[in-house]
Amino acid sequence: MFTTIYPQLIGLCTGTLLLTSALMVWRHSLLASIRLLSVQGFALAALVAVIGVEEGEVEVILVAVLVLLVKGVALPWVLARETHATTRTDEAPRLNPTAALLTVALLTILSYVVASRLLAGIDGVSAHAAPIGLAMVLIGFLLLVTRRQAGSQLIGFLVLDNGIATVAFLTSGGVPLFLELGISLDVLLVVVILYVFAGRMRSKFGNTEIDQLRKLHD
Amino acid sequence: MSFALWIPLAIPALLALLSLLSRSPALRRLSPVASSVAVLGSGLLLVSAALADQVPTLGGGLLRADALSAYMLTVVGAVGLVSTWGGLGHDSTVPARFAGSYDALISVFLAAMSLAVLADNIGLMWAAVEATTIATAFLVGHHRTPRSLEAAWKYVILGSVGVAIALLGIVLIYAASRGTGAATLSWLVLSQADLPLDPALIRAGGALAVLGFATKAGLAPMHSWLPDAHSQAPAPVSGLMSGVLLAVALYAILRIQTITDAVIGPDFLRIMLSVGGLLSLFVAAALLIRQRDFKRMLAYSSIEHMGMMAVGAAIGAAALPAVLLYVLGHGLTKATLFVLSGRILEVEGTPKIDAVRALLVRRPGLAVPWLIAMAALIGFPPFSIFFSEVGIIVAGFSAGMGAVVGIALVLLLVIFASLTRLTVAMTIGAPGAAAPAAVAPAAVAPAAAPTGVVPVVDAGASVTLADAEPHPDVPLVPDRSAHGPMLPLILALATTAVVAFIAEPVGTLLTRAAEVLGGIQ
Amino acid sequence: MTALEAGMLGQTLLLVLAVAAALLTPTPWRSRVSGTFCTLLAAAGIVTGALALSGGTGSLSIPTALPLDPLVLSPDRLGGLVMVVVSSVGVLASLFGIGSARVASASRTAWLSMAVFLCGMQLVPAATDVVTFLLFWEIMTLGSTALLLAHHATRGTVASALVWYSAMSQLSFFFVLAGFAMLAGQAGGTGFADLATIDPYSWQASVAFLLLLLGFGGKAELVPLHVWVPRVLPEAPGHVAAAMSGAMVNIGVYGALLVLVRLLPNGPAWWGVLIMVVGGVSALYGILQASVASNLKVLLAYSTTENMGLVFLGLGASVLLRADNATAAADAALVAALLLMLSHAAFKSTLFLGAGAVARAAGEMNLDRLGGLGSRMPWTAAAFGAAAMGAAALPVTSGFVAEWMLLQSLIHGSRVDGEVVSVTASVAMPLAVAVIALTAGLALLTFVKAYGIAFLARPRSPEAKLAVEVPVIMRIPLVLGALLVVGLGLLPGPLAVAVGGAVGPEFTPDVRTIGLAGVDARGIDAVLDPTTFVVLAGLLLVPVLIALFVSARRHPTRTSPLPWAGGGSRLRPRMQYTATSYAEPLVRVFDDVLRPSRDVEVTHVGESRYLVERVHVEQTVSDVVETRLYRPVLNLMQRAGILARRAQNGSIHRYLSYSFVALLLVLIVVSL
Amino acid sequence: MTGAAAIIIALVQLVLFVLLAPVLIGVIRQVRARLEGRAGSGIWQPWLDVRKLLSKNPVRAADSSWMLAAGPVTLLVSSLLLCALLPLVGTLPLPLIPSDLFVIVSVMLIGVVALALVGLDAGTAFGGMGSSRHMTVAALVEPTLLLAVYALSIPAGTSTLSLIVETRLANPAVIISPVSLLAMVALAIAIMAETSRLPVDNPSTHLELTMLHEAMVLEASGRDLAWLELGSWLKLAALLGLLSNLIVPWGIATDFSVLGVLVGVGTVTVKILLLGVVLSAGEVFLAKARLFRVPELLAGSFALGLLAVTASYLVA
Repeated sequence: MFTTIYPQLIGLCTGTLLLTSALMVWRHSLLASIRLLSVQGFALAALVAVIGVEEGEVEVILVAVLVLLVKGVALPWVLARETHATTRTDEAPRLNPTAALLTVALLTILSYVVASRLLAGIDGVSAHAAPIGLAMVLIGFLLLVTRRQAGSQLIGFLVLDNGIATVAFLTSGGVPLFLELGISLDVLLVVVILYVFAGRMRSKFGNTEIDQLRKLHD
Repeated sequence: MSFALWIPLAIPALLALLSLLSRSPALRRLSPVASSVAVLGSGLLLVSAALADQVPTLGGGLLRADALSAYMLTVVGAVGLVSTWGGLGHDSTVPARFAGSYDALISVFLAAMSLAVLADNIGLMWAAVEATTIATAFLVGHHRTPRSLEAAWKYVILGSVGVAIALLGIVLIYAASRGTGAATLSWLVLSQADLPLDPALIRAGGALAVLGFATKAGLAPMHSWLPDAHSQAPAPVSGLMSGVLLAVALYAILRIQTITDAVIGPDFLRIMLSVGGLLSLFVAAALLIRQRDFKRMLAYSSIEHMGMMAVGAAIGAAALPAVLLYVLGHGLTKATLFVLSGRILEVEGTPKIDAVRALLVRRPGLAVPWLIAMAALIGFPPFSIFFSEVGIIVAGFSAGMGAVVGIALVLLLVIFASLTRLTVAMTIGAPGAAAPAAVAPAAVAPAAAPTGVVPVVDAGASVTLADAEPHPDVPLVPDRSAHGPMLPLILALATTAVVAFIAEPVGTLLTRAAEVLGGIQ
Repeated sequence: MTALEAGMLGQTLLLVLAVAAALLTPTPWRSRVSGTFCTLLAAAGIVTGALALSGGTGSLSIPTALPLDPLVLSPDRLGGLVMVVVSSVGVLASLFGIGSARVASASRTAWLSMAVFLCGMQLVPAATDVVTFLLFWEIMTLGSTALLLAHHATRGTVASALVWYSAMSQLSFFFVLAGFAMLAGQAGGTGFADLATIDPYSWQASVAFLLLLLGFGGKAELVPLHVWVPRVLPEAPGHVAAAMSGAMVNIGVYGALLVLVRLLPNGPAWWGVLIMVVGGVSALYGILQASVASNLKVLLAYSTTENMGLVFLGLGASVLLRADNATAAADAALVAALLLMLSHAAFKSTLFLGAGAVARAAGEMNLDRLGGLGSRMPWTAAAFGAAAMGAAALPVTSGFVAEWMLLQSLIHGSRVDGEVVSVTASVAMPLAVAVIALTAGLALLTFVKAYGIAFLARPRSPEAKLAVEVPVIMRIPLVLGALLVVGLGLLPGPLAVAVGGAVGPEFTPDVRTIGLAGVDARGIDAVLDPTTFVVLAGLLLVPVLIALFVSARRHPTRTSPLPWAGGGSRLRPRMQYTATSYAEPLVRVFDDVLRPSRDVEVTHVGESRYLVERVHVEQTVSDVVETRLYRPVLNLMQRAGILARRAQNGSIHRYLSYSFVALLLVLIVVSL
Repeated sequence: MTGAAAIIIALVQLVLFVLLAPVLIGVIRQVRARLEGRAGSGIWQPWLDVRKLLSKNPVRAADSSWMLAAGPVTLLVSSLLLCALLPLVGTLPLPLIPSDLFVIVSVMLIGVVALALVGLDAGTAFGGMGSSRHMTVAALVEPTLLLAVYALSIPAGTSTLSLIVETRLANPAVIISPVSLLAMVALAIAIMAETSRLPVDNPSTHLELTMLHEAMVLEASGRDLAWLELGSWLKLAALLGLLSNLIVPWGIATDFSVLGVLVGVGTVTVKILLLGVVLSAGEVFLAKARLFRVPELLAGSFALGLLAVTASYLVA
């Protein structure tokens, strides 16, 4: 019974992941992006859970819970706290929305092309969905390159990270648990550090515009 | 011997805790030195084990010290010792509230690097490398100035993103290993030649992992964080980052390279590493020509040397011992230079090359070791970088990569000339021509730095300090103080000077370490 | 342990002692103690070299941590010869340094680097493999750089000389490194024995040859890699300049010999043509610049370029003739090149030491401000004069014999048994003879100018007027050098035999001693015995002297403070010809090559346009190679350097895009 | 045996040329004077000048050095060496020091250098000027000189001048070959320049700004001047002797016999004097070239020499 709806579930989850990523590129409001990130976290957790059920591994289910807690709840919450403290949260990205969305489309196509070559050797439904993960990585990178607010860059980084996690789960059912823990911890710490730095930035400059960080150059 | 695997992880961690909790500044400040000693000691222990053909493992093979790991651990310890010990004279301007965390983070940083080189699991290795980013983020931002904040932000963003790409690569390698039936990230297993790994996945995974780790290794075009971070971090941290953190990332690349070479042959990564290496050399050359800041100068020199090592890695087996010796030589030399640069920055109050002049006359205590270390850095014998470069270049021609090595030589020449020009600008000259140290950095526009007019005295005629115009702000009495402990610097330079001539055991160790990577059949 | 091994060990030991002496001796004693050790170090080099030259064997191996082929020091005959030459100059320079080093040149660094420099130079010719060669080569470079650094430490104005020197040295080093690496890659080993197995007609050998020619030519100060010379040597004290210009250049020649005699003998003819072109251009350009130089040390520095050009011309002729099967002439040309190298080492070091003595006595290197030193510094004048004769290749100095031999080999080269060997040779040889002849003519002018303006006539400045002879310890090397110049010229036979033996076993020039110590190059029918020549001149002198004495007894010489003097009465020293005016006709003749810039400034008296108060004429001859070849490249690089800053403009978005593009590229590449 | 014979011939040459050189100058001056419509001072005047100078007290400047005394002697000895070494009366080469082309040129250059240094040592503007111009010309003449004789040496296969003359004697066709003609013209121009004749230098002028040779000897007096003059004359005579023997080799002694030597002495005297007359006559119709046109002349002769050498390789 589960096996029949498994592909649909995977498709649903990955679809949500890609949609949220694309929406993040489209939306300029930081708060909206954080909400989308939270949704993405839930979708990722759901994806992991689906894979876990399919493979029947308890360990993977545990990982799903972990992902839910970290990516769906903790990180968006931290970010939202930081964002609420600011008065102005809207983003004036370096790329206009139309161009950005077009780029997203291009990147998605590219990741499909690339993945079709790379994953030729791996069978299964999940592997077919893997391009979504790659696309998320690239979209995250695009967010990093185009966004001017510290918070938005953080979100970009998290999308990128989610993308990698997606690829990991879809291609290999995730990495070993202890490693997943380590990776999650690392990501969490990076976000915390960036959060602290964003705080320092605000206290020094009064805002979190990345563009003002241009004192160091040759 | 397995206990020696614990030491470099546990002792620094304990010492980190201790320095967070301790109220004694002396104890706190000595703790990073003690951590380095612990790492160095266990490194030497493991080296002796490796020479006795033992391969200690721990945690079910999660940690494993083959000759290469032991060697790298020793390098981490040695460079750590030079940086931390040499940095003892470094006066922290940060409130005491943060001083404990500074010393604790250095210990954590050392532990993370030790973990990275000891891990047999490439996933764990990745986590450890990422942990170094986390540990050093606050160290880079330690000065809490807007500039150091900027450097730290760039460092964390660019570094994490880069390492994330490496994770993607590792994930793909892991996926490939699933195809063989037993999913594993153990390097030992993956690097077995007869493993039926999926070539496409390994190719992509290897490429992405190398690209990711290249970020931490400071290879162009992923190097952008490096000059900022190295120039803003406190000198000992810069020394550690430049001396070993880059090398640890290179180590990761070498490990990945072994895996991919076994599956898809050496050509793919050879091209990638050659391009990266040459690009790094090019970036370093282009940006050193008109460099204005001596810490950034050192940072770009690190990019250059990493580029050269990457070229060596691209050449493969024949060049590996030279690359490994390079790691040690560059690490020790660069740590020495960063420690010295910290002292110069402290006493001169400016990182601008134009503002620091006639150092040899005014401050021989700093200028003489600086000049010796620069000579080592630009590859003069008897210092080991000379042998490494010669070894890489000779191996390059033997491997049929004459064109790559030839381009590298052209770029090296530009770098050499630029470094010499900048060093001469800093050290040579009459004291009267120097800008007073009291001038605020911002006030010294590069073009406005007074060059002064020194009476031209012909060769053979006496030149004394009295010949130069006295300057009210500059004491004519030369400052012979080294402004900090001298012994670690002397030891570091002496080591790089003699290490290339020690066939036994260094030569054997290098050969063994290269054999681990499939070098020297 | 053989004597040779002991000699090499002795050199290393003496190096350690010299370094220790430099570091530990207190200032007042430092020059004496360190200088003595340096002299001993160089003397050990002479002994070792002589042992190797006379066929001694022995080897020292250097341990290394890298899995390279063994690093072995074991000089062969050729290496021994070069070692003797280099060390002899080292002895002269060190002795001179004991007396002349003051303040900056007597600092710890200076003496320490001197010892390192000497030891590096002396052991380069002992290397038997690529890495050892490069190792000592770089030690030599490091030593010389540090030596200059020690002298320039307090003088910001000459910092650029240091940068030029180290950059150009490194350029040479990289060329040599690339060339050797190319050969090693082809041969599969780094030992010279391995390298010698390569076919000189393979393209790899040719590429390596070009690289090595550039590298060694750079060390030998050949055009266009000579640009550091006129900047560096004038700023260096006499003994350092002597060691660099008298000894270090020989290492460049040794490198070329190593390639052309040991590693890739019997190379293609075009190698020879190329070397001849480089050598000929260097010789002409060097001597032209020297002839118009007003600074004595600049003049000597450019003259080195000239002499090395001639050496390479000889080497090139040897390669070309050998390729054309004119073996006897080829051998003679090789011997001539080596003789030129020997004689150059002798006279150039003496000249630079003489210049050092002048600098010390008069504090002045500008010939336009010297004059009349001959009567004030008779020893220096005599030694400088003898060496200048050598540099001008006048009989019976060593320079003459060498140039004679070279010309002989060239004019006999293009025909073997009445048949023209090749069209190339029959065009190249006359041109080479013409180049040598013009060079010799200009050298004559140059050294007449150098000696005549500096030592003859009347002082042109108060400093020159107050000059006094240098102390005995500095006179000794001067006189020794002068004796060498003349002595080597009187003994060409044994010298040619020794040199001919040194290039064996690859080549066996048929030269032998004839008469007292004359040379007989049988293959080319050339005979010369300078001793007989001197005897004949002496015999001819007898009647002249008798007439002279008879006349002198009857009509003694009168001296007058105001001789005829062109009929004038206000004969001031300033009215004499200066070095600049001496070279003026030549500058006009070679206007197109030298491109001098003249600046004439006329100050009029009051309002009058016709009455002139003073005329200031300034003429500068810049190095055309530098302004036309290096400046544009350097300017381009500077501009590129400024442009490159934009790549690192501080924007994290730009940095992220670099990574992003790299990632995309890698993704695209892996999926291809 | 040949050694002793060669020494005897060398001695004969020496004595002959010491006697002949002043006469040659006298003849040249006399011919010129007559051609210019003057009476002239007679062909023995140079001899009388030398005798006069030797019996005067030389005056030297207080600042001058030993060079002022040694230079003239050196010039004289170098010219004497030329007379001894060149194939003038006979072609027997001296043992161990054959009349090698390069040795001859070097010997000549010693004299050139001595003269230039004497000019400088005077410490006057004129001396320096003459010295400078003299050396510039010498530097430019040397390649021509070497190339010309090099071209002549090719048919003989040796650079020994005696053997070259012998070859020309044995094979007169060589003399009128185009190569030889080119080389002879080049050689003649070089010798004119080397011996300070027109059009390079006007030997009879004392107009300051055009002087070469005379400017250098201005400060010399008494026997110093005598040596200088005699040395220069000897050089001219020897080089004219060489030139004449190259053009018309007949009469020169190729082996030792009293008759042969006597014939050699006679023919070389006649040849030189004839050449002197031709030279003198030519000079009457020549104007001195501007100093800065001289290099063009020398470049021309250099080109001729080069042409001669390459032609002799490629044509022959």
